[in-house]
Amino acid sequence: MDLSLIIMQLLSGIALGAVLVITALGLTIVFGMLGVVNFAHGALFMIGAYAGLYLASLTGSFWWGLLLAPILIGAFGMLIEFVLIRRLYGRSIDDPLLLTFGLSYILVEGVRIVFGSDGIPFPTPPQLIGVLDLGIGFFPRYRLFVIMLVAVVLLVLWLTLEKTRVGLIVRAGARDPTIMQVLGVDIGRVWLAIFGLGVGLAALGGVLAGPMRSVNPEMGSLVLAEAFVVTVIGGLGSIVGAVVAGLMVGISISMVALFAPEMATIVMFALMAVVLLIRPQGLFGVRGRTA
Amino acid sequence: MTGPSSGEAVAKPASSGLAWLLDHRVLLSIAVLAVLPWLLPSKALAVNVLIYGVVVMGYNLLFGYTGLLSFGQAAFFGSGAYFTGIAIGRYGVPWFAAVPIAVLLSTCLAAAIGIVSTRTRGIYFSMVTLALAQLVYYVALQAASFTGGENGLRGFTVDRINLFGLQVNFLDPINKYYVLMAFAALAMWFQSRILNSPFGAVIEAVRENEQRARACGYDVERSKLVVFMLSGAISSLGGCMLALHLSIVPLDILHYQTSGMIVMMVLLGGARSFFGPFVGAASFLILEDVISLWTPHWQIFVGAIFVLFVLFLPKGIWGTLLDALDSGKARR
Amino acid sequence: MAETALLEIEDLHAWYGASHILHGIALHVNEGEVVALVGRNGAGKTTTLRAMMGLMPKATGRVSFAGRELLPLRAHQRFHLGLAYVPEERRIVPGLSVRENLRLGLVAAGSEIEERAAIDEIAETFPRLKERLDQEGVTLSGGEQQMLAIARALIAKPKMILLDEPSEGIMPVLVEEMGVLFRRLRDEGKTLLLVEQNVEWALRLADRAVIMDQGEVVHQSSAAALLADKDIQERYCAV
Amino acid sequence: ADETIRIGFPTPLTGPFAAEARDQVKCAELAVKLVNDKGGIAGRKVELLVRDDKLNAGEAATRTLELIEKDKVHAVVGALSSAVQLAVNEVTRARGVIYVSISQSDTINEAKDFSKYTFHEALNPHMTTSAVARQTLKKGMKVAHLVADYAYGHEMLRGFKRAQAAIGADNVGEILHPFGAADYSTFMPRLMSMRPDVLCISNFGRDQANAIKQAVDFGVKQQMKIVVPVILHNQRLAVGPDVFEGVVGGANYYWGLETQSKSASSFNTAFKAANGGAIPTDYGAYGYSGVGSLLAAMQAAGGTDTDKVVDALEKLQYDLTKGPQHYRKCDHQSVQSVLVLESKKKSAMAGENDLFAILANDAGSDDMLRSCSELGHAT
Amino acid sequence: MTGELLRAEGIGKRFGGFVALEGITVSFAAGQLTSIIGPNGAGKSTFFNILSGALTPTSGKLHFKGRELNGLPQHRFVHQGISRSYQITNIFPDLSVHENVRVAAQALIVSYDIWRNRARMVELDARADAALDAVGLLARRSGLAKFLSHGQQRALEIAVALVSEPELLLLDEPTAGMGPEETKDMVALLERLADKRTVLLVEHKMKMVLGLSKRVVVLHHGRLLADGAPDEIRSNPEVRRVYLGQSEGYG
Ligand SMILES: Nc1ncnc2c1ncn2[C@@H]1O[C@H](COP(=O)(O)OP(=O)(O)OP(=O)(O)O)[C@@H](O)[C@H]1O
Ligand SMILES: Nc1ncnc2c1ncn2[C@@H]1O[C@H](COP(=O)(O)OP(=O)(O)OP(=O)(O)O)[C@@H](O)[C@H]1O
Ligand SMILES: [Mg+2]
Ligand SMILES: [Mg+2]
Repeated sequence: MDLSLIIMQLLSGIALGAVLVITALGLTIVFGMLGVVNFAHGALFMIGAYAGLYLASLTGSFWWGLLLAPILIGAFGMLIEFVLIRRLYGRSIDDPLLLTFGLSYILVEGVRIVFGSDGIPFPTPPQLIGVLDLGIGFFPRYRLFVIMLVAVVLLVLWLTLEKTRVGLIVRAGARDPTIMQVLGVDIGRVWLAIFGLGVGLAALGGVLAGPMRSVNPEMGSLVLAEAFVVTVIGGLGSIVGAVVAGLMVGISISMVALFAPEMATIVMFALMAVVLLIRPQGLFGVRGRTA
Repeated sequence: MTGPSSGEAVAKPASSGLAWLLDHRVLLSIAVLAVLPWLLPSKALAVNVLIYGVVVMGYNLLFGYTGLLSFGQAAFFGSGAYFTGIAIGRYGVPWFAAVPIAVLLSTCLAAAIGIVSTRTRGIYFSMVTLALAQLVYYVALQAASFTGGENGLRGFTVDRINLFGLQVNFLDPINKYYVLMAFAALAMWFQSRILNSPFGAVIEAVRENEQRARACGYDVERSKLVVFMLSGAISSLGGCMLALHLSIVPLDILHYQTSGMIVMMVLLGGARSFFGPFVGAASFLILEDVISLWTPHWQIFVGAIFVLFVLFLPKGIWGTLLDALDSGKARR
Repeated sequence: MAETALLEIEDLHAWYGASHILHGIALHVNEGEVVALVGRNGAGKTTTLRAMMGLMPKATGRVSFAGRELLPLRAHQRFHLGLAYVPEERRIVPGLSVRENLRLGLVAAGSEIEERAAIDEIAETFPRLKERLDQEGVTLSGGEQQMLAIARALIAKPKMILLDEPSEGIMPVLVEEMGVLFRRLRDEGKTLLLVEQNVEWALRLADRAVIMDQGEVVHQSSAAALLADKDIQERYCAV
Repeated sequence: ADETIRIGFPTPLTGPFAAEARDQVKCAELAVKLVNDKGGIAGRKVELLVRDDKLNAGEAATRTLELIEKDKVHAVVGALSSAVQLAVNEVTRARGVIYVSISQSDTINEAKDFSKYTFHEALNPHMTTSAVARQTLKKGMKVAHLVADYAYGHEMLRGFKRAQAAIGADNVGEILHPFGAADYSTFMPRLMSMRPDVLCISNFGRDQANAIKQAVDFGVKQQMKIVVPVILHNQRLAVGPDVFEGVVGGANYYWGLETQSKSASSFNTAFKAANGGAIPTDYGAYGYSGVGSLLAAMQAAGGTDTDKVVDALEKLQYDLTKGPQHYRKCDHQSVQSVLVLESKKKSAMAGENDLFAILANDAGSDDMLRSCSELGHAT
Repeated sequence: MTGELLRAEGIGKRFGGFVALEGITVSFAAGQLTSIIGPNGAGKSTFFNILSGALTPTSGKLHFKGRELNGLPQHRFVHQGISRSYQITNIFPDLSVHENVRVAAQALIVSYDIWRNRARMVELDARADAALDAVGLLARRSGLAKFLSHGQQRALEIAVALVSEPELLLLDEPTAGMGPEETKDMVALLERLADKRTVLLVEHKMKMVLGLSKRVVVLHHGRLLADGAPDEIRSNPEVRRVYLGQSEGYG
């Protein structure tokens, strides 16, 4: 087993991790800031892929799909928040979880009705077809693009949430909406924005994953489990945690694939079990804030 | 789930009709179950109501009464079924011995998962149970020589059983139903015992306020672990029933979607109500049965009903019904 | 009354679910006045404040503040009219530092107030907080949390402040200082509605007093008169 | 009696194989209709009772129980996945009900799961891999495997390795991937570093589509040929012609066979007539031949008497879609031809249904199968 | 004076770099009411948290009835005979007022028994009602705890601590949030309690503290500032400066 193989493997792990990070991020933001565990996240990821595909074929360009699908589905997410989730704040934390669980059934079946239950091909954008010779091996251009795009999105997101007043409102609003209202914040708008952002990120993940996998109604359910594992390892609500854990999971899967490939799925769960045994609140989670 | 449960926990002196009903909840529940096969469209469905009723009831102990939202109950449902099947098929254990063995082993599994998961709180608990249960799923998938892997466990058909010297044809749906009902009755009696016991009070205290429970002198971690094991034990009994009923153990039984279904059923019936799990299991299964005959898109209806329940009937069918009966009377 | 009433409540009713808590409250607070609202536990004092802030699930009647009708407004809009509230349960936001909790008092006020300067200023008033700016808010001692809650309400310089038992858990020297602070605020033209169980202290501070019982106003008069009333003394002040 | 003949048909109407299932239902209904049009069986009408098994073995077992206990069906045909088929088999076997399975599996033929009442109409992994290997492998070629880590994948791998050994091709490595994985990128660097001439991807459904797609993304096709044991009509549709171009795999049926086979052409014609001109798919054809062979046996037995029908099935010679077939006596496996197909380049496609080129249509014979004794049957 | 009940030896507690308590050595005799006062943030609640096992001290030892308590988990403290009320209300919101107290009473008797019928344990009902009566909440016994007003919840908090009949009762600002009348009742209750058991009381209401206690301990910046009879404390200039101020405390 030579070094170049290990480096290539590492790179595939990072690309895998990048998609995980972007989806887990949406989940963690919505949880951290609204206290909502969004079980429909996977379904929205899937819908994002369909929307991306549909918009790309409508406009004739993948790039429009990439840009518009997250916005459109994000807006749809706001609608979900406004019509359904909003009624549940202040009830037990389980309620939104259960509601979105039911919602995911509706969304998946809805897509089956509209687009059929078969997979649909999602062509790679022509500019990114093929592989790039890295000297030590070939790597798909598209995956390199995904890595870079995710890095940019992360940076922007982090700057807004940690460095601005908006970020403070958002973090506090999650924990105590009542006091935020008393302090003059229209918390409803904050909720809308956060949920929209989370869902938009899910959709972005979906569009990005589209050209790597075939698009089908079930593609979200697997992603959901992975995203959960990543968020839990990273610490629910922690953005840095999601990033670190996403890459960690991607790379471990990839490295395990080298030695015991059939264990690739289990390794994720095993990693989680180990992390939680050592730190029950996740790597970057804050103790006692879990419910 | 949320809000007070009215009149479900400790029965007060039988001053009202409702209180009388609650005092005799086990007997009444059994009476309802006894006529069930004659009310439902098929016997197989009735048996499923029994099985899922027991599984969900066990889960209700954890989720409804203790407030621990686990997404891993499928692990115990499945382990009960697998252990029963393996004991009978591989080791030739007679069925009546296989069931307690399976429950015992499943309780051990629950202890193992519980030790890790009850250390965590809130949503972490949900996620950890989900992940650990998935781990069980993958282990079952990999250990194909024991479990049959993806193909499921087979080869342990119980077709005749000896009931106190009486040879009974277990393939006959009615016989099967009443034999399995005895198990369900046992589970109900056990659950009722737990709820009425001093430990039932501890469970409530832990649900309401862990820190306070600790300051009152309860070992919260240990109590949660015990509940987790009791809940796993009851749910695993449902698994044993499934194995006896179907003569196969499908791998999907361990999948997290089974856990999801269990959660749905408890919600539909009414968390933290005694008979709710059976109502939930019955309504879910009937609904699925009826709608899936009518349209292949049954999931959209199941999803919608689920959403509507969370929004408007968070106490489920049975819980809401009990509330309606109880309204006007002083809450306990 | 010579002055104009800044806050005027008429026939205020409020409910928690089916239980009817307030039965037609009527009271007013004039601009620049300190009014003490006192009464037994469970009398409905907190409920009155919550109704004013828009935190009750159901409230009817008329509440006008600076000429605006409050009840149709949502809670955050009431803040923007210049109404601040210190809740009895303090509501320090978990996961945020003391400094961040203070910043929360400013987030909605827009950019008019310079954050750093405002925090410095308030930290002068509450030196205890100044030492602990970077600690997580909820790990403060009970009294410190109370100060933080008050500081957070004051930082955006509201017109009127609703205080729910501000002296609870505060040590005697500081209660005195708080009294001085409140008087200073009044002198600066702020209006205070003070719910208190430390009745004697509240009456010394206040211009007027309102007594509530079982969701109704049972007595209103000048604070001095109340303080002089033997019967009232007997019932509300002695320990 | 002139009671209708009821045939239970569990199939996954919901879930990832819903499209295949719907094709199966259409084809099964076609088979029933053709018989009813000719007056039924011994004057009795035939009725197909379709039930959604949700691709879940437990659900399938329950539905089958209902079909037997409540609907009193005379026989059961169907199931698409191996696990579901085995579950149905377990229920029918215990109750002595005839079951014609149309799911690919090696297990159901083995003595352990065998039942006198069970017939296997579908291909099995052993047959498909040997046919595909014969077409694609040559002596001295280097072969690598990417295999789904569960029974189906293991069976395919076993078949390939056996064929490979017979041909004299070299095995350079095998990678087991988790069943149902969404990402295969992590296996690619290692596969490429093995430098094989042929890559056999042994998995099913979405796994096949995703694995091929990602292999192509990594430039695998420039270095090696991709071969699959069963090339799936719907997965080819799901990822498009460019990805599948040049991939070779086995199949039970392809509509293009009509130019070579009379029965294929008449099956196509009947299907098109009943379904607005649509073509039948590979999995659809199983529905037709499964129900068709059962009805033919019932015809021969003159009714639904279980033992007589079993007897008739064992003796039956049928040709419904692609040439002569019969059930082997010892394990009830249908002896049939295997098609080897190659996915066409986009530019070479004559129409949207013109997906594959037929490389071979090996006539069925007993020696394509594992021997009866190998399967554990007394001979 | 009866024998020593509790002895703290060099107790210290740090939170990260912050020293909340340092070198607290103090002992309490059985059957006495002692008040612990001190400025906000002095470390009183932290000290209570250590005495009740909710926090483990960073240094020092606790001896209770001659036994060392270090290392015991929190729930064992109650079984040793130490019970506490919280400064910030901490009850079971969705249980009835009665059950709040009843479940606390049960803790000392049985936890894991699943064979007995809890409804038959009538002695618990009697004890719970007695405790509720003592704090004046008997009339609201069957309502849910969360429907009580703030002051009423404070009273419930005390009933919950009281019902386990501890040898050592730790009360952290029991009358905070209570009205004058309720406070009067509470003082009467405390007087009765002090006859029977050892009580440690944290309070800021000085009249009450000085009137009730036999002994007052003053904490300041995590250290012991003074310890003595109420009169000594009242006239201690240091205590006046950091804590009492001019008014000598309201309340
Ligand atoms: N969430 C609630 N649901 C139902 N009833 C409530 C709720 N909160 C308070 N109450 C009831 O409303 C009445 C008034 O409560 P409120 O909190 O306004 O009293 P208060 O005067 O502030 O008392 P305190 O001095 O104890 O804080 C009380 O009888 C209380 O039991
Ligand atoms: N978890 C923690 N992390 C950091 N500092 C803490 C933590 N808990 C308490 N403190 C600090 O320790 C000091 C002592 O707190 P404690 O609650 O014991 O005070 P107290 O004497 O009870 O005050 P009060 O009269 O206001 O209730 C306070 O300054 C507080 O901020
Ligand atoms: Mg109040
Ligand atoms: Mg304190």
